[in-house]
Amino acid sequence: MNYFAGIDIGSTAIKVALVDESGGIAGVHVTASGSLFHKNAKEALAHLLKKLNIHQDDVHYLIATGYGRKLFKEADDSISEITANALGAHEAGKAFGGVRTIINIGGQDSKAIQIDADGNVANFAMNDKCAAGTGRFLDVAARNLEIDLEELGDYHFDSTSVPMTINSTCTVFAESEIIGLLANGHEKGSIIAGIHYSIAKRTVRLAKRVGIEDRVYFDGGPALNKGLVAAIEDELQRELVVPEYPQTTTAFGAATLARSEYFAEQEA
Amino acid sequence: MKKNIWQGTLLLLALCSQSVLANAPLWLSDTAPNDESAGHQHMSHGGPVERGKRGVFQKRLWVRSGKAPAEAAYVIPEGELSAQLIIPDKSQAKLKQSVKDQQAQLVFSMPDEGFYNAYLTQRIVDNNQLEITTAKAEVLKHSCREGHDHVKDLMPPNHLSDIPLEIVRERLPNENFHSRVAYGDVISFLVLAKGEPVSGAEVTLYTRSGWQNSSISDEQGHATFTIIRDYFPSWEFFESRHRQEFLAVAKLQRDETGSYQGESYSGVSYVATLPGAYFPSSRDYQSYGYGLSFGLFGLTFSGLSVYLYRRRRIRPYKEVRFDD
Amino acid sequence: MLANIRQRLYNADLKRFRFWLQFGFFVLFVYGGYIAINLGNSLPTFSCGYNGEGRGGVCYLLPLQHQLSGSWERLFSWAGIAILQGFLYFTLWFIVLNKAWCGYACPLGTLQDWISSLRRAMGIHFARYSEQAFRSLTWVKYGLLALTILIPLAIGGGLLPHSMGTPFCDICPGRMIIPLFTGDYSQFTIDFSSKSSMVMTGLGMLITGLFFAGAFFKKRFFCFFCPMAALHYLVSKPALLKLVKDGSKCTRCGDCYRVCDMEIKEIADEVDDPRIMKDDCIMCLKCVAACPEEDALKATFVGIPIFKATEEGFIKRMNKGAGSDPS
Amino acid sequence: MTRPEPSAFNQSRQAREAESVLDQITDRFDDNPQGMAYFYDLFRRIYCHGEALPRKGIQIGTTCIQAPEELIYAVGATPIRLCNGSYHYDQTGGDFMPAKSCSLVKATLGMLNSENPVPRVGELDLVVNPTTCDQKKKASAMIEGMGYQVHDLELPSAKESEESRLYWQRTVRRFAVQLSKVTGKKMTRKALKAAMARTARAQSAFRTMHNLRKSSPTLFLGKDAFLVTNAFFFDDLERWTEAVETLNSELLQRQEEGFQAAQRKAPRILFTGSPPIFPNLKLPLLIEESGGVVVADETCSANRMLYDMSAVDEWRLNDMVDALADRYLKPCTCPIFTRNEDRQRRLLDLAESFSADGVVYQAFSGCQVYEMEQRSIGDALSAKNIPMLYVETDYSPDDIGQLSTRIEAFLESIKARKRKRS
Repeated sequence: MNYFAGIDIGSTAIKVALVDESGGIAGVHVTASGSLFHKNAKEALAHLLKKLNIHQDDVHYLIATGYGRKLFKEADDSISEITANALGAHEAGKAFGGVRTIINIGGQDSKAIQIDADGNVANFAMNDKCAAGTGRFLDVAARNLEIDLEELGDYHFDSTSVPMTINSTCTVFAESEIIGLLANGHEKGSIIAGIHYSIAKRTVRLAKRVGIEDRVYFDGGPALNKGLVAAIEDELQRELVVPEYPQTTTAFGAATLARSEYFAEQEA
Repeated sequence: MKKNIWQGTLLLLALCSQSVLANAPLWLSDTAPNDESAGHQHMSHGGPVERGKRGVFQKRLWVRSGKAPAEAAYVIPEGELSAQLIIPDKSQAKLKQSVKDQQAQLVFSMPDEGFYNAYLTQRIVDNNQLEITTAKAEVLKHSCREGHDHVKDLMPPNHLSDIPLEIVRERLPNENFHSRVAYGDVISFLVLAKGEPVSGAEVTLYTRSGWQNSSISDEQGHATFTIIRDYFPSWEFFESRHRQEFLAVAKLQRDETGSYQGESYSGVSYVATLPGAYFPSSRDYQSYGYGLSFGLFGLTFSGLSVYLYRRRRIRPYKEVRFDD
Repeated sequence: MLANIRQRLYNADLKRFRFWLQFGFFVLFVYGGYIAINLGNSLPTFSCGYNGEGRGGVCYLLPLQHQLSGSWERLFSWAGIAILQGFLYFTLWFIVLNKAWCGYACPLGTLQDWISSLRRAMGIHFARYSEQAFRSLTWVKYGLLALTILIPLAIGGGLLPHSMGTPFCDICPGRMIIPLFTGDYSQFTIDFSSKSSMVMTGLGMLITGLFFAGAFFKKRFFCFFCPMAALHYLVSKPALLKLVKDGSKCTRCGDCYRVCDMEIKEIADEVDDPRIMKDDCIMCLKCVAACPEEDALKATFVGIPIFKATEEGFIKRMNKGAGSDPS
Repeated sequence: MTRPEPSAFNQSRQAREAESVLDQITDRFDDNPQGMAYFYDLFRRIYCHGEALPRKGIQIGTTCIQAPEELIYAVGATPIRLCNGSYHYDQTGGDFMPAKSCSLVKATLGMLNSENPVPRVGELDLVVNPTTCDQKKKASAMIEGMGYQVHDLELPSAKESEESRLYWQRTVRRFAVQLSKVTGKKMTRKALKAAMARTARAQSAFRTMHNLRKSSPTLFLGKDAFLVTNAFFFDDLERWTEAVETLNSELLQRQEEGFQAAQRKAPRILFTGSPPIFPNLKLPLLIEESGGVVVADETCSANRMLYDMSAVDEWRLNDMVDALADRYLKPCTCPIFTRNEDRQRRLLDLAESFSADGVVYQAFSGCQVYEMEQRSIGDALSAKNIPMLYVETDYSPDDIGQLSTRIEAFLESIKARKRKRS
């Protein structure tokens, strides 16, 4: 059996995806990037192969993407995560009847991508340097509120009162603003909802810049956060398509490309 | 037919004709006797014409007698008459003679560009003198629509070699269809007998008002005159295209004996007449002095104003200008 | 091979070429008559009819005014045909060279160029109109054209004295100046024979004076008011010689505007309409020579480019100016 | 080439910045043209070892391309363009300008303000500051505060109208007078004509190089082209021209040999927006490292500075000076002008004639006019379906990771387009 791997070495997490000849997902794995990109990446891949007990040599083509892609010399090739994400979303989106717009919120950036019918990037926009409206922003918020990242969603829906408005877009200032709100005895739920809405607002502005077409696909770690999804859907006034493994879409895209590249080479 | 009419009227006019014959030669004028007949005419380069079928020019000439073109009478000539016409290509053509309200007229059409010569020759015996008078008119047909390329070839004057005595006006230096005889011009006549230049003929020039001057034709048959100014209107009424007729008369007495229509004669007096038109000279009303001074004024005025404008722009407004 | 010739053509030194061509035309129109050249009397350029022997043809405006001054009933009969015929000949002549008649053939225009080069030699700066002045003055030629046609018509109707038969010729400096070159100064007079002719000839002499001063300070001073130019523009559509501009290539650097004797701003600023020849244009093609953008400006004859802007040619020409000792 | 021992000066941040960029330019790419050696060496000497170039006459600093250099040469002085690209000076200049303002202006101020700046500008008898964007307008007072004599070259804010044209002509004439005052030399026709001829020669050399970039496959990379035009800022005019002419002859030879400086399918990029000024060649380098190639540009550090040539009808002083004025105003596509269709047309023409696959639009954060024009330009390009990547950045290297992602994604999308078309 032949397998093809895509590895997305992101700022916060390393995602590995494995597809078989048919292009179906064989398995995925996610670990924290930590400080040693390269080492962790190799371990993550090894770990996944071990779990699925696939031999190293059955993986015929490996494409790296994400910020760490250049460092990962083991890869046969590397592409930018934007293209990879587009491909992944295109593939995964077929199940939902095809998608043309992608919103991706990563560890330290957020992107909006518009793709054409064959999954090629038509247009894309990216947040500028600062981490506002990214995964990192949620981390910080969660830490301040002394709750787990996973709980954010639940709090969002538990909140009885109207969402607070978080005015400051900068992560650092937002931090102090949140603390201030806590001090004034506001309930966590409404604060968290406020945070979600402030992120949603920024993300939607980004999406509008590239132009929104029929179904909107939402991936990246934060897509696991139901509260945020709800907030974005509310801002966008559309339903979002959220995949089963939102974190690994990019890696999956890389893997899909790896597969097609492999067959292309076979033909040549 | 026409002849009979003239014969008929002959008696009526016997008296006056006597006097006419005595000292007033016949000549052909294109000045209409009255406004009624002038009405049909319009000015062309060759004087007044009427327009016939398809715009072809018609020239009408009146038989007149008398010296000063201003007063000369419109008459019906007596005696034996013959009329001839040469057209620009030097061939002969017929012309119409008629009498209309007591005036003898010659009419011919001028289809082609150039000079037409009309002749009316009269023979009369009077106390055994045979008088042969040839009234001639030289008429120009020209319209600018025909262009001006052909002018040069058509300029030289024509004449007939069977005319007893004929006057030919010689051309002015580089004369063309547009040039006009003006005050101060010197015009020269050539006197021909049967086409040959004759000397000793007495040629007299009558200007419109009757002023006259005579000279005798030289060996080559030339006689020259200077046209004088005899048109003195006040400025408002001055007309630079004012057209006047002059009349040139040549006389030659020969002692030839013979008989004509049964009457014998002991001498023949040949008479030839030729009218012409002359105009005010441009020198009378055009001024170089004023022209140049106007021009210079325009030049200096505009030049100076530009200069001053530039100086003004440099000084008060501190406009930067480089002088090199 | 052909491309090679083309390239040489495009890099040509227009200045010199134009000078000699203008000179040739000047001789043709002012002295041509002496060697029996006669191009008829419907020429779309100032080959002055008052220049007796020498003229190689006659400026169309003279016969036009002459014909129009005929009586009205005649205008609507055979004379009308004659006028149409004359106009047809005029148009046929015109469409060959288009307004290049002004820039290359017109003796009066050439004379003005010579006067300006005198000015240049004297180191005096040329004058320019302000934009407002330009916009308002550019209508004068149409006014003059209207008068040139209406006054003779009025005469035909007996509304005006016959002595105004050729109103434009009366005030056209060409009437005085061009015969001068064949030694005929008889036009330098004022005609006192009637009020109207006195006024017209007086005006004529004033304008002649103005002409010399104007042409000295302003390039092509008179062309700006020339009714012939206006008449040209009215029939310029079918012309075979054309001035074409490709706006997409244009950088609006204004080099063409800078060298334009007629101060036509559109040549630099218009980028949408390829038909760039304006009513004041004299088609001297200096703009094409001064354009550094490949293909941005070109002169075409029945569609075939005969002279077009090339970078190489521009650099050659301008450096000729820049390299050589200042003159 | 032999590299001398790093001097004590070489330890300074500015020099290290320059060093690393130069190494990147020279070492990360194979087969750089031989003709470039002159320029590599020049930049090492000037930027890394802080050598001072010998200059003719007094030196006159210019903060923008709008200052007519022919006039400066005509009075026997030498123009030096003060626009600076180093992050180090960007930071030191931060004291003068608000944090969010344009790096270029900040860097220029920083350089002028520092003790012994590099490149060694030496004694400046006059600083000409065309009043283009707000930040440069305000800068002139600050430069004066540093003890320089500043001449404000008043630029109209619209260039279409005849009034503004005349206004600018007046400004330039006044500038010429000021120059003769400063140098004590009269502006003569001969001198100006000669100066114009020299610049024209340099320009035609540039144009040749420019046109050589039309050929596909590419003959040489954009980073080298930028280095060449950057050298024009401070290098001796004649020497620069000769160097470019030798480079051109080499490139012509390459053309005959059918040489390829980049992959045949490499996306051809048209670069526009804020000027890449050494050592800030961040974006062009990123593009070409990720497999793209910059085939043309529309920036005031290259094309806009050298492309347009002036025509004169009558070679007299008045006409020459006015002609120069026109050449520096009329064709300028700087976004500070109220209307700027010219820039769109210029970009479209460049994209077409250089068969560019995409446009990269750099805007220095704080350079509002470029930021504002981004949208209209983008629309104009997409109407002709040319993709554009708008990048807002500054001199700081910290966004390189993120930029490389964007640029690679952009190049990948272009490749995908091309594949789809074929």
